[in-house]
Amino acid sequence: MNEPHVSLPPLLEVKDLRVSFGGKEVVHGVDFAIAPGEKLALVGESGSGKTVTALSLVRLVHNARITGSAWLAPPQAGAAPVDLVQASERELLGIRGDDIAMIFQEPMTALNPVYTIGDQIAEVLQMKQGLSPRQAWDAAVEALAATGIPEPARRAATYPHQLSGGQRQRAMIAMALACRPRLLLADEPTTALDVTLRGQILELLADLQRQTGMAVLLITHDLNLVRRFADRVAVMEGGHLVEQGPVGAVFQQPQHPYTRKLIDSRPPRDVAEPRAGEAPVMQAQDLRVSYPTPLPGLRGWFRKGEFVAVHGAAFEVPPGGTLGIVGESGSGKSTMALAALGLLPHRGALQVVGRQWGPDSAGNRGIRRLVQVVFQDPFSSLSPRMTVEEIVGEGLLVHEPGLSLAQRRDRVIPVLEEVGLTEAQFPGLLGRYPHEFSGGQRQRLAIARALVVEPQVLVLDEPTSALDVTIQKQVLKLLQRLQRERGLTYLLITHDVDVIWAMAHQVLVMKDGRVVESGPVEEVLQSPRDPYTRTLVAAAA
Amino acid sequence: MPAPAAWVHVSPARRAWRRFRKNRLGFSSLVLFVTLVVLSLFAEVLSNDKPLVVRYEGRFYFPLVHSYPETTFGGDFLTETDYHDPFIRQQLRKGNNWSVYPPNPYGPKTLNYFAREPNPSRPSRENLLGTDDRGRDMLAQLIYGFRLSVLFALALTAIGVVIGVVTGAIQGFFAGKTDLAFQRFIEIWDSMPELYLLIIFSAVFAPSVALLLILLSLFGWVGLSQYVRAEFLRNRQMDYVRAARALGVGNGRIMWKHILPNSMTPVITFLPFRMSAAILALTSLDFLGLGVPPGTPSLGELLSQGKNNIDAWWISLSTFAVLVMTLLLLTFMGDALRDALDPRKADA
Amino acid sequence: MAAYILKRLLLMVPTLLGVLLVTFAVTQFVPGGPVEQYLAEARATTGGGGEGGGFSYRGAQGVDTKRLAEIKALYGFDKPAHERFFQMLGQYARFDLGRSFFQNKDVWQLIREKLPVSISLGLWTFFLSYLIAVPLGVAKAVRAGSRFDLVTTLVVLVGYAIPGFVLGVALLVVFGGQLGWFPLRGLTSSNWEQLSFGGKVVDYLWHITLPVTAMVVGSFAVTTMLTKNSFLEEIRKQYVLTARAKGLDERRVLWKHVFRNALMPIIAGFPAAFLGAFFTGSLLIETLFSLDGLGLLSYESVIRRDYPVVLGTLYLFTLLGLLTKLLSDLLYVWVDPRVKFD
Amino acid sequence: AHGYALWGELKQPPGFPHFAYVNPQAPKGGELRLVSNLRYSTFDKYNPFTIKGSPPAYLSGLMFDSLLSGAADEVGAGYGLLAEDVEVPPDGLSATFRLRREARFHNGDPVLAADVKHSFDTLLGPHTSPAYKTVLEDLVAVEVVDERTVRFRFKRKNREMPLTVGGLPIFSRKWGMENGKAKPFDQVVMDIPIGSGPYKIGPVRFGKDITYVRDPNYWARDVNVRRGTSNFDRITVKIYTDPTARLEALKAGEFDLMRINISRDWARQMTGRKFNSGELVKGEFRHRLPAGFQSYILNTRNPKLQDPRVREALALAMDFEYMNRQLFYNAYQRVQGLFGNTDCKSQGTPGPEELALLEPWRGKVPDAVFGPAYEPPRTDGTSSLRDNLRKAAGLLKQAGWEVRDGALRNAKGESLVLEYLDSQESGARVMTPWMRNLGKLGITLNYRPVDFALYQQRLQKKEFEIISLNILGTHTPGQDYVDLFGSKAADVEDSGNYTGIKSPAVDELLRRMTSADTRAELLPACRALERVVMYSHILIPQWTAGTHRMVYNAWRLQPTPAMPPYSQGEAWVIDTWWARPGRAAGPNGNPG
Ligand SMILES: Nc1ncnc2c1ncn2[C@@H]1O[C@H](COP(=O)(O)OP(=O)(O)OP(=O)(O)O)[C@@H](O)[C@H]1O
Ligand SMILES: Nc1ncnc2c1ncn2[C@@H]1O[C@H](COP(=O)(O)OP(=O)(O)OP(=O)(O)O)[C@@H](O)[C@H]1O
Ligand SMILES: [Mg+2]
Ligand SMILES: [Mg+2]
Repeated sequence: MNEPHVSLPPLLEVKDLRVSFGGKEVVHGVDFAIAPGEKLALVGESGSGKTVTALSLVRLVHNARITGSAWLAPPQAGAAPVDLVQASERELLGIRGDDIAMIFQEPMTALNPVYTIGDQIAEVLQMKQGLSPRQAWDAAVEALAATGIPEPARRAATYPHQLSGGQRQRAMIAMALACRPRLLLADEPTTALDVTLRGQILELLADLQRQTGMAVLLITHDLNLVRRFADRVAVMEGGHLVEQGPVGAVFQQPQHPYTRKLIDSRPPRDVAEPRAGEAPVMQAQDLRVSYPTPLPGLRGWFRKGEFVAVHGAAFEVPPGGTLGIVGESGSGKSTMALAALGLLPHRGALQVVGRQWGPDSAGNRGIRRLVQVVFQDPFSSLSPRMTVEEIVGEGLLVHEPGLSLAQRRDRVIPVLEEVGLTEAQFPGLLGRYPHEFSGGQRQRLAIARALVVEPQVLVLDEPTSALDVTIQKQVLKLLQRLQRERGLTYLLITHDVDVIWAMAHQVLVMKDGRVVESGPVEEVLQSPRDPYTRTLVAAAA
Repeated sequence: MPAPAAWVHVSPARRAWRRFRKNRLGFSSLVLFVTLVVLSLFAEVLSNDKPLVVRYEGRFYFPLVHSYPETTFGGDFLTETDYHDPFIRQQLRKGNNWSVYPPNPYGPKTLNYFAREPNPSRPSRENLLGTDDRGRDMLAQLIYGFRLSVLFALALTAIGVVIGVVTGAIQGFFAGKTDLAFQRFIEIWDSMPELYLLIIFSAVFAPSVALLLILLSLFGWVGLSQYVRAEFLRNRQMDYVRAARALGVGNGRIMWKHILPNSMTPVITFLPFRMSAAILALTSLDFLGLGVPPGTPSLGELLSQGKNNIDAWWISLSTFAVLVMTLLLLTFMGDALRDALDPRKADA
Repeated sequence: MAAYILKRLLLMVPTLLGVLLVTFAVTQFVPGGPVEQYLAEARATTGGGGEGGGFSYRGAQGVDTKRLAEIKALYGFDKPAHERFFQMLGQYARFDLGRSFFQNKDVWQLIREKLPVSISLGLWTFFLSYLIAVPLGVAKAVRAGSRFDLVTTLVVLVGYAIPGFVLGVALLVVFGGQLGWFPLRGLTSSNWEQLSFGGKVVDYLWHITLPVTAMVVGSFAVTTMLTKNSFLEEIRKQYVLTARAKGLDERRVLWKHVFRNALMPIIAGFPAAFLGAFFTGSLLIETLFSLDGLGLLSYESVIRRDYPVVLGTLYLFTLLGLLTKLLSDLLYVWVDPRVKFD
Repeated sequence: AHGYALWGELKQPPGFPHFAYVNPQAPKGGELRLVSNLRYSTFDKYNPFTIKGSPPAYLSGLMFDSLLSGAADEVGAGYGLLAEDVEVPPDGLSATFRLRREARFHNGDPVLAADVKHSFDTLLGPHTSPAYKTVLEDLVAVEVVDERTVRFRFKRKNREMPLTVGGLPIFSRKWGMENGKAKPFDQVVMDIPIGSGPYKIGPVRFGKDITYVRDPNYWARDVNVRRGTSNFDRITVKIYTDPTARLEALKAGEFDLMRINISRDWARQMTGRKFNSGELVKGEFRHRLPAGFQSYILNTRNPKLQDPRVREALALAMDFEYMNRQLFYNAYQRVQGLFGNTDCKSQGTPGPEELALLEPWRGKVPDAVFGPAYEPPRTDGTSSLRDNLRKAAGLLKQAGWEVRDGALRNAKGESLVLEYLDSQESGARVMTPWMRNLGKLGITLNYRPVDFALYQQRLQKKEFEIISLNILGTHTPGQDYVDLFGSKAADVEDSGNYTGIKSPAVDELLRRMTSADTRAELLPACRALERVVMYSHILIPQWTAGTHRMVYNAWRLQPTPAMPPYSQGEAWVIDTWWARPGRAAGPNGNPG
């Protein structure tokens, strides 16, 4: 099944890689090989072990037992290959960053919160390429620019928490690429990026590849991406590599049922009509949200600058309706969502369920229950020292304090099941901590946490970005069903036009903090007026 | 796939406990510490100047439970018998009389009135660890001193930690004006002339352990509160806090469930140190007449005796050993606790 | 930021006022003020017969009321309390700290005189303890659970558990008295003036070795353990993986990436440690090695009810304390940009 | 006369060559290294007389001369030093001193009557310790009769006044003058004192060491009272703030002389190389200084302590022999009464003169006073602690106290709980055995240490039950005893009557004591007083050391053969010992 595709000796050859956590094996013997300059896509179900596989190649999984072998070809012909599984920490030091770079799945938690991203990128350049601090900084700014971040010089001087999800992701990419590795392990590198940027990043990778012959192991859910980018594809399910082959072949004749399921899945549009005539559940007029930014020099001591992330946005969501928000990365979508949740100070009128968000959050307890949210970066939004049961059950504890422990559990378990997390799959699910999950699983936890309190309005910031198509389909179906049954209202932020298509009634397109276009989904997607929308739709097709 | 039921009902606390158990050093420290404390709670049986059982002229007596006047055993006084008095000993040895003494036949206040050497006297068969400078048995002093000191320290630490954590949490969490005001209050509070306050108190009240506990608690929380505040200042900006807010979780619960567990590092680190500081604090006020009531055995008092009698190595050495052991046990327990609270430590 | 700093600076005025007011009020209630203290000192004698004798009595030396009034006037106690308080505030506003009741000096001068000792002890203790404790803590965190970790914990805790004065006495007796390797008192030898510069340095270091050792040994346990635990807390976070994935060597990962994140608790202890080291000094070590520093000054002034010194030093140290605290708060922001005070 | 004696008889004739206890041929030279014995850690001024600040140790003794000089082998006598002649008229209302022509201050100026008057005016002025005003209570005026004659006038006849004024330091008017103007005395701080004494201030390391250097041209070097004294060229005083460090320094050979006050140190600490080699020597010198009466004071103002039988029972429970053996290394003797080591001490049964004083009070004073002299209970020899306690229980029973429910109770059921007040925690050690023994009687004695200032306050207000007091003795008891035992003092706050005794008999005996004109009148009154006071059981005598315990460097110091009986120990060494030649440089040049 895995006959070498290229005749070159493989850059990396993985044999019978097994990874287990505390005696429980999650990767059950994986074999694959990557040739120099090859682009291998690793796709598969959420939680199938993709991230763990990639991480174990650089031996960066905590508390895991890794067996098997992963031979990395030496940089110069003639030298001995290294087994990454057995290599000493010292050997690995030379390999990480130099030979193998990694783009982490969740950029927020993966970036050091106390250094500017410029620093973090420049550091690599200084270390690995011996640049002077100045040069390194300039190169870092350039690297950021290459990823399509606007105003890279300013952004380089900001801290990770001051960036949008997509920007962080691109910072991560810039950092990984900065040292020109021979092999790039890219774990969902584009989940937070819109289609155009995706193209740009892929372009960037391809460029590098041409220049340096870099090989890429691309982990993704995005089959479009796979199609457009990868040479070969490997499919994982439940810790096994179930299928492997050239992209064309696999896509045309999927062998394994899971692969088939994967390729067939496309979220169906199944939307109930919103209850017309009723007062909108959420309504914004002339919404303006800004962040304070430091001003350079002495001035910064006395005044703060202001970065306006959302200018004069207006929208209305009727009960039972879904407002899809699309837009460029960094255009202010998440900001707007946070403002809509009353978590950021804003100006302009914003009404939720007929009530104005007050300035103090304590008085808003009542609304809180009605409006729930799934954050863009699920990992950082889950308390690291709380178990699944506590995390998901907390909303109940707060809003329905009368429930007993058992009753709460009875509510929590079904919701988890609905998002595809079952005790059967994950022994001890309720007692697990967030870091013991895969990216997609964490995202589902966040969704479950929001759903369990049965809100009226749900703000979903990229709720399916880390989910493979099958799970995505399951989750979207759930959301659609809930909307139909309970008349839930959604504010859905996504880069995925398919998702918009499947879910939204109305669409709002944002660019640079402004709403550039809005209207019913058919209208906007079928006859886009704004050039940005047009590229978006074109790219998605 | 059948769900292994064992897993389902493991609460986080149980899991933490399991992790704690896994730390062998920490767990055995806990076992040892608890054993020592429990043993010291039964100090009266282990080390006492009263016999456990006396058989005198055909009758049984239990001096530990009952107090018998000396006249019971043919003595002169109506006050409780001094079972170390040579006359009484003679009485109890006469004829068929017998008596069983505890393993260490000295109480906390028993003077070895008939020691052969001036006090402090060196270790001997009679006094295994020697006597202190008043002629009391060192071993008894250590047993009773450990009990008092550790219980006192536990109480003081608990109070200090609670106040420190609560105040620190409030300042760090609310930041802004609350923090500004509270910090100023702390600054004023902390610069209060503690010694003078204590002197004033000592003029009004007679020394007692409870009073000492209150007085020391008044100021004992400030340091910890600063640490907790710092941690809260940082952690309140975390995304999971924002998420909890969005969920409608109240401030109290956010502080308690979300931030506090992630801000425990200084608290846990300081626990053992605060304990041992509390043990020492027991005597630091003696010169004001505010220490424990004089004559109450405490490790702190033994330490200061050790300083005043450097040539009597058996005082400082044995006290010091007990102190170090306590501190070590506490630290190892603290380490294990830290590990137990860290979910990223593997547990199975 | 400037606004915040300015606010904090302005708030120092009411804080200082509060501190002074509270302290002043407390001193009004303390039994045995300076007058009584003075009388008692005039009456009591040293030496005398034997132990346990209480204080000595040397015939009637009662003081009649007229003389009492004179003495009161001498200490300024003839005026009502509020008048004295405002007079004091007026002085302090001009940074005039007043004169000691019992010594022929003003408070500034006293502090200035004691500063060399306090700075010597404080500086070395402070730096040594941090320079040893932090790297040790990091090393322990990296090797958590290893034999190294265990042994160092043991050593550090033993050091901590020995009370400074007991250790001081032991050092003094063994290395000062028995072996005679180190001097028993003071900061410098009596022939200090004649020494060459190098000689002075050596002489100085020779003198402070024992007291500084006595102070340092117990001082790094807390910082070490704090550093260790704080590192352990951070070391398992994801960004550390990223740093490792970047191929940074362990030193850089620890000292650059983890260190700054783990710094918060260490900084939180800074103001207290700093003030403690430099300005509070250590009474027992100072006494033991006959070093005339601020520790001794504060203690003696408290015990002798030398209120101008008590309040003057308090005023000064509170002011410094407020500044260091502000500094450490600003450090929080510098270390972790997410920290906000509003 | 060439001197003044309290009772009129001087031991030394006029023109005596030198005191018997000095070596007039003692070589001069060498250094004596001492350790400061003061309570505070530094010195910050050279003026020993003002209120503020602390002067260096030994300063006033070494730098100032007084009109008269005491003799260490004689009590109540002073021989002319600055004064060559002293006259006291029979009415005792004045004393006239004629100054020696050769007397010179350190600056070379002659010592004149005006300087003497200046000194006294200054000491009585507003800037000095109130203690001077207290001792000079009876001084009315100081008159300059002529350039070298000065007369002191007294309020009333007071035998001690000539000795008192003769003993105070005399300094130059020029001390503290600035540009010809005198500064207020409290600002005379760092000005080097201008005295006329044998030593001047030499090198000083401020707050650490001070060295006094001998004035080779000392004007009185050949005057009889000074001959053979002040033999060291330099006297260095070092300051060590910690007792442990001080001991270690001693063992390391940092000092040539140190007095040891604590019996444990004396018994256990005086070991080490230098002791083995014989360089350092422990010297115990028996003196004849009055023992004083260090005692537990029972405050009879307290109802619980009003019954003398109860008080006696308390005394019976104190086991001095045990304490001396177990706590004091047998370093002490029991205090027997008020006047130990003096002629005032009562012995045996009262003599006729005493009986004459006591008889009128029969029935109003304890009957025991007519029997043998008071002796505190003992536990060695014939009686044991058990016997004493049995006796005490009997006394308590007579007084209406019996053991019930484990405690000693009176008819009302109140238990006997007493409190011992102290200002230092270390006292608990000494109290423990007594507390234990009292416990056997059913009496609870609580030990209550308080802050020193608070202690003073409670003492002043007499709010205590039992305290410990070290009352220094004297060979010439007088007015002080009125303050200690007089009825009037009992009601005065801040008086010395801590026991609260109010007895007409005692008052009368005190009156006899203070108005005695001859020793023959004084002694019986003192002895009778001692009997009455001791048998009233208001004091429980403690202990006293009959010796000066000093460690000295035998390689560097040469002692004089015998210590004069009334010497204060260190003063004897400083005044009359001399440096041993040859070894004086010493093997230990340790800088400190
Ligand atoms: N620290 C851990 N402890 C225990 N189990 C873990 C741990 N980390 C991951 N797992 C489990 O290992 C499995 C594989 O996780 P991995 O992160 O590789 O999934 P993934 O394929 O990357 O999924 P996703 O697409 O959702 O990111 C998951 O079932 C997850 O629950
Ligand atoms: N705390 C902050 N301080 C300053 N600027 C910020 C902060 N948070 C976000 N921004 C900026 O605000 C802009 C909008 O960010 P936002 O997170 O809303 O983007 P987004 O539309 O959600 O993008 P993405 O699709 O990448 O998540 C971005 O340019 C970002 O750099
Ligand atoms: Mg993953
Ligand atoms: Mg976003």
